[in-house]
Amino acid sequence: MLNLRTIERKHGYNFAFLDENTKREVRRKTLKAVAIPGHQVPFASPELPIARGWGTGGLQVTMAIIGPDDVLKVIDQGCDGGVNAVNIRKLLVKTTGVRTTFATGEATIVQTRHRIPEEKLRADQILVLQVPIPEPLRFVEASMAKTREMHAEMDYSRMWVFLYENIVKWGEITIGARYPSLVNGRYLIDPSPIPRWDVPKLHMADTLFLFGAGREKRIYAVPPHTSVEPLQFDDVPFRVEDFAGRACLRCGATGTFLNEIFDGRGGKLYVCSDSYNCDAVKAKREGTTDGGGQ
Amino acid sequence: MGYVAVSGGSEAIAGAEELVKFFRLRGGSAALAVRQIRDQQRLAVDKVMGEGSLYAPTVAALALKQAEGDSIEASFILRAYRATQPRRYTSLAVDTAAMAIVRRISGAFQDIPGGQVLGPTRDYSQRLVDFSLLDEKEQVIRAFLAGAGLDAAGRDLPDSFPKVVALLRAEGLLAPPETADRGLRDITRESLGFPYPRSAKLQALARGETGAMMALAYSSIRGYGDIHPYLGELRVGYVKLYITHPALAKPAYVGKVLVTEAEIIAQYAAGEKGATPRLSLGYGLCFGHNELKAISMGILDRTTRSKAPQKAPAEDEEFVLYHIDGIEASGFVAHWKLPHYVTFQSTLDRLRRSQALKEEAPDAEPQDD
Amino acid sequence: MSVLFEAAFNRVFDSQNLYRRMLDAIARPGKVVALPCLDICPPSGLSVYASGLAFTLLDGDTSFAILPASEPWQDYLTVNTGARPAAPADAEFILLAGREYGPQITVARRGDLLAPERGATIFAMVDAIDSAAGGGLRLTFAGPGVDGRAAVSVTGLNVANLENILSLNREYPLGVDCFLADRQGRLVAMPRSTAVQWEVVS
Amino acid sequence: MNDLLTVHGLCKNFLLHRQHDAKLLTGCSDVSFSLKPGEFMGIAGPSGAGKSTIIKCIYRTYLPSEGEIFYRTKDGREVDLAAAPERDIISLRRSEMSYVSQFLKVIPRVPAVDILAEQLVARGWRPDGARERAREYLQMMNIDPSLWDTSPVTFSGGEQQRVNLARALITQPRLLLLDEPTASLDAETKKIVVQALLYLKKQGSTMIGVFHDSDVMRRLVDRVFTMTGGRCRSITRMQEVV
Amino acid sequence: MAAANDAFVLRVNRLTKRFGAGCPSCYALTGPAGETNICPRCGSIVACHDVSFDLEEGEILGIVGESGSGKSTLVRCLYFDEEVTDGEAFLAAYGGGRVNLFAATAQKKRHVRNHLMGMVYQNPLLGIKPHFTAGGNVAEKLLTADIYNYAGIRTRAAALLTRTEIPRGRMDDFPAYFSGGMQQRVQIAKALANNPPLLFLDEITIGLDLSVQARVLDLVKEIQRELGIAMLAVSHDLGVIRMLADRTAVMKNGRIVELGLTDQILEDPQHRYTQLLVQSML
Repeated sequence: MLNLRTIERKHGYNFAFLDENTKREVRRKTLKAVAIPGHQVPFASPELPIARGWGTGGLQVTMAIIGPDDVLKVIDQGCDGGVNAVNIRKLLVKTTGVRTTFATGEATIVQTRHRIPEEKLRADQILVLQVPIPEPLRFVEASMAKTREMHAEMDYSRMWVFLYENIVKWGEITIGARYPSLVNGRYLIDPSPIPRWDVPKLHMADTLFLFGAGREKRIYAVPPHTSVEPLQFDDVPFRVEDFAGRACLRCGATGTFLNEIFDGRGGKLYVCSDSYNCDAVKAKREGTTDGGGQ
Repeated sequence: MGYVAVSGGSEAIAGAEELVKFFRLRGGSAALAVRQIRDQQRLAVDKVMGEGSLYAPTVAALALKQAEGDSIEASFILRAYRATQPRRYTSLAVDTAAMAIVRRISGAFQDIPGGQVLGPTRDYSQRLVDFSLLDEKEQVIRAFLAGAGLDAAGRDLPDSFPKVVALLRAEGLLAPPETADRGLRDITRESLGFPYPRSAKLQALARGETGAMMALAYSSIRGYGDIHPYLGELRVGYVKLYITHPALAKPAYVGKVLVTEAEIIAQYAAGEKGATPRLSLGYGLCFGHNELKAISMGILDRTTRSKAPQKAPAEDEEFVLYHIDGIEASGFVAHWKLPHYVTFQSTLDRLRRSQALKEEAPDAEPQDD
Repeated sequence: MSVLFEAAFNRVFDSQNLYRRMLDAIARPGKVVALPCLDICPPSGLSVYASGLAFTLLDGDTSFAILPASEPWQDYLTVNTGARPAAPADAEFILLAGREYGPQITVARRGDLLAPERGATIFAMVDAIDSAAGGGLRLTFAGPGVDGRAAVSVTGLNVANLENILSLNREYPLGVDCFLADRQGRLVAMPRSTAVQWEVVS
Repeated sequence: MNDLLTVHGLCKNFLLHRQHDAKLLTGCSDVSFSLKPGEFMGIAGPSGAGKSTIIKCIYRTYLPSEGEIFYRTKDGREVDLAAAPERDIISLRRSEMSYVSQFLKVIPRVPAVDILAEQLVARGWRPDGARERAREYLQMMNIDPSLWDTSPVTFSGGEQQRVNLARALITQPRLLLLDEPTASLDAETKKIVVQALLYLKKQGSTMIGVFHDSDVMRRLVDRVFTMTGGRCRSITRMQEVV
Repeated sequence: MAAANDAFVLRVNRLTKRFGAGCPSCYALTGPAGETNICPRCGSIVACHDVSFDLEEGEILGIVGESGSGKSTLVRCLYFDEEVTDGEAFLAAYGGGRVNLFAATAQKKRHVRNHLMGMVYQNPLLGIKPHFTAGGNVAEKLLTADIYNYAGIRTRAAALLTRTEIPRGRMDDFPAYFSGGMQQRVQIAKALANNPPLLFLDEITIGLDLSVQARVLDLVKEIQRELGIAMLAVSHDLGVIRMLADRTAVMKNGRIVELGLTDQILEDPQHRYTQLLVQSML
């Protein structure tokens, strides 16, 4: 139902780009995703003016939930200034006019690719993750029809054997990001390709996490206060990335996820992946005020 | 260190957009008129309409101009535009037997009732570079248009041609059309599981990328699969579109569109045990004049109904439908251009640990009994 | 038949506002969420807030049923959402007058293991919802979205209806997801993932 | 009643289904006898007289058509072998009743020592002890030690038959049914077999045997049951036969 | 028919499996009497009908019959690979033997299958995954039975593979490169991994060399003796049944026509069809 009253004449599109029918479809499916934590709900994913695989799923979810009073933060790889983050932010601002921020604490909606901010998120915030491959079982089974059956029967043994054989071959589970995790003791999810570092942040959080995969047409969710357990053996525990003994070159922080950069002289530098957090820590250390707003 | 810059993304993007424009125009020639593209690059326009899944020749031509001739990019622009358009009506099923024929051939029979109509085709022309096109004089064009070749364009063709497949059906050689699934599912409005309903499968194929579909169809007819097709009939022409008039509740004519239709006759239908052996039909229909796509679609429609226990790629419906969409495929292939340093960091962390473990104990076998 | 088309309901912004509150509610079962005031006039007996929930999620691609059946309510929702009326066993959405015993709720869609999301969504109209202890039904929730336990008091919900809904949810992940909306605009969600204990408080 | 086994009115008919009709064959009819604990009875008669039929009916390889076969178990119960549930038969076969024919039926490739040992393992023995006892029996049966760890399928007929007997004897059955166990054995082997059976008899086992060889029979049995055409003709003390 | 016995491991009552819509005459018009399992009226296939039996601890029950007799369908129904049309099955180890397995939900059936049953298919590749290592295959069965200790899984997999004569050095190789007999032994090791009280064997020696057949059969007997696992062994080969089974049921056109001691079935077959079967064997 196109409502002519709500079209922004300037660009000819509805509020938040999607037409209301499409939004309702995404909304209905998102509610089901929250009601069945970790279950991938198929939805009719519309085309967007952003390429499939470049964050369309996250955008569709954000467009379906966002309102004029929201404060939006968009990050890619933890960084507010990354080209893809900028592009997505521009599209959302153009079609909604909402206020945006770099400051994690100010945002009501955070759309992100590959990271969860270091700062603990609150109950009044929603984190929307862009998901390229929603299917954790893709490691062991390519067909979506078959993986759907495996989820139906909670048949995750092949994933487990994959991990077992990883250890046999490499002495360690080799999955870096998108570590398969069991939600609410029932559904295995791909927590989008966040690093292992961020997986514990999903567990029993205060925040609602929504996952959108546009190209693969799936939405799933981790509600607040919901268990998210990375698959692990009793005697080979899940481990996050090891940054022991390293600190951020810019802000000096330890205990954050670091990017490794070749310095061009054969050495390596380490910089925080979460750019806002890095700025905030640096500002605090230097005694200047935090310049979060945009 | 491009990605590390915390802000500046905006400027970089704006600069990149500027450069795109510059590269398009820097040659100094006159800007292309959209009408020129629509008229003279008609096959490119048709391809973009088909893959972009919207019959809008002018917008498609504009998209081609904007995309500098990159047909996947242009299809993407058209598809994204389509996604914002309201859907007010659903057309009634078109009757391709009543198609206003531009071209019509059959590979299965030497002659067919109504005759073979060659129409505009390069099939039998040598692919030599035509240097005369380097400089086409306007008066020559005008003289050509005023003179020969025009009267042949369908003036004395009948209004409708009998369908080859109808003849085969009448003789009982071809399986009757499936009646089980007559519902119309809109794959852009509804998420479906496999196997797809037929209408949804045909929609997905009709939106598919020509090259991808051709490759899969080729793999099947070359030997990865057990379909041995014949081209029952290929038609290019205009079909009339009707909708149900909302007030009068009867069909109302809304316009005509150019389509290409291919009917692929394949070996015996995998029917019930004991049923009469019959040929089966694969169906292809796409916007505009795109013969490769229509034929590929017809072949894939048939291959994906294969009941073979060991399925070749082109016979696996999920495999075919998930991989022929040009917009989805190009998006994901291209997304590797996006920064992935966080996940790569995570991968490196695992790799280093595995290397360290190997160094500590090269032949370690965790827990032997 | 003349049914009012609610022109004052803003299909873009009112829907978005209502939706975010529904999302908040279902993400936190047991949390009492306040719904915004709506400028609509549903037919007698049909609550403004339950209608708002329906306006937010229903459209021509969906189907709904009303329990117990009510023609004026059905016409009102059809005209304002475009959704198709359907039998309770087929409907994606069920509007339940919580006080009235609606035994047909037992046939509601629960989805199947391949597609549990096909389970119905129920909008239950109740008289009052309160996070503080009060009369009526005392519901205690646990499970995803709930930090430990959460309790709400509900009046105007027939115990048999509650039992039937809980019985639909006996075999997770199959089941229905329920929104309870009272006459003052308070909303509580009870998705299938929630473990519910209840007692009648006099 | 102190009898270990009482056969009463045993009949066995075979109904052979053919293309359009069925043919009734008589195996034995109206057979009655009884056996005291420790007794060894031979069954004599021309070939085709139904000697094996009786033994197979007792073992329930044949389903008796009429009559009763009362057997008193170790724990004093009386079981009608003609009618007992199959599970009871299986359990008796495992614990106290054995049958030896002239054919050795074993899974190929299983070594002789294991074929014997598994009988004991099935009765709850530990594998080590069972193999030790198996070797003793192979020794007693005069099987060359170099053969113990190979499969009897490759053995000569005489060796196979000795393994076959050893397999039955090692369990020290209370009731042993012998169906021509010495057929086609050479004199030397027969002697070994006879000694082994006498040894078992001394241990208190009760036995019924069909022997085509009257010399062997004479050295073993206490009584002879003579059959012609499926019917009992006489029961005689062995001494009288001699 | 076996007498009622309360010490059963598995009890099957009146199992029926029909493929097709069915009609009121399906059961009357099919079966050994009509020599068909296809209903002449509606074309439905009555794969199994009115099949009942008990299986005791440590017992091997043979099911013999030609192809199309319904014996494999029976096993597939009991392992939940197929949905039954009618009938009940009880497992002593599940719900005290009082809960009809067929009425359980898909999730419960899966649990029963993972924790209380093992299956060895005729085609080893149905039971094992050639792209998992031999050890990984055994691990899979342990993992589905909720055993999540890596070292423990390793140890148990090594022990089971040794038990089934897979050399220790091949534990981390892919069965895709193993011989048929070796694949079959990996499958048996996998089926045994969770110590199931009940094991199904579906034509496990078909397509194997005679000498390999013998090893597999011996392995099965040994496992039965040592672990006391009850087994249901389906085969069209009377020789295999003779070696393995204590009791044997003969199936024809979806019905059990005769059930008795294996040697009695072989030497004194009662039913016309069994006589034919035995004659054609000898």
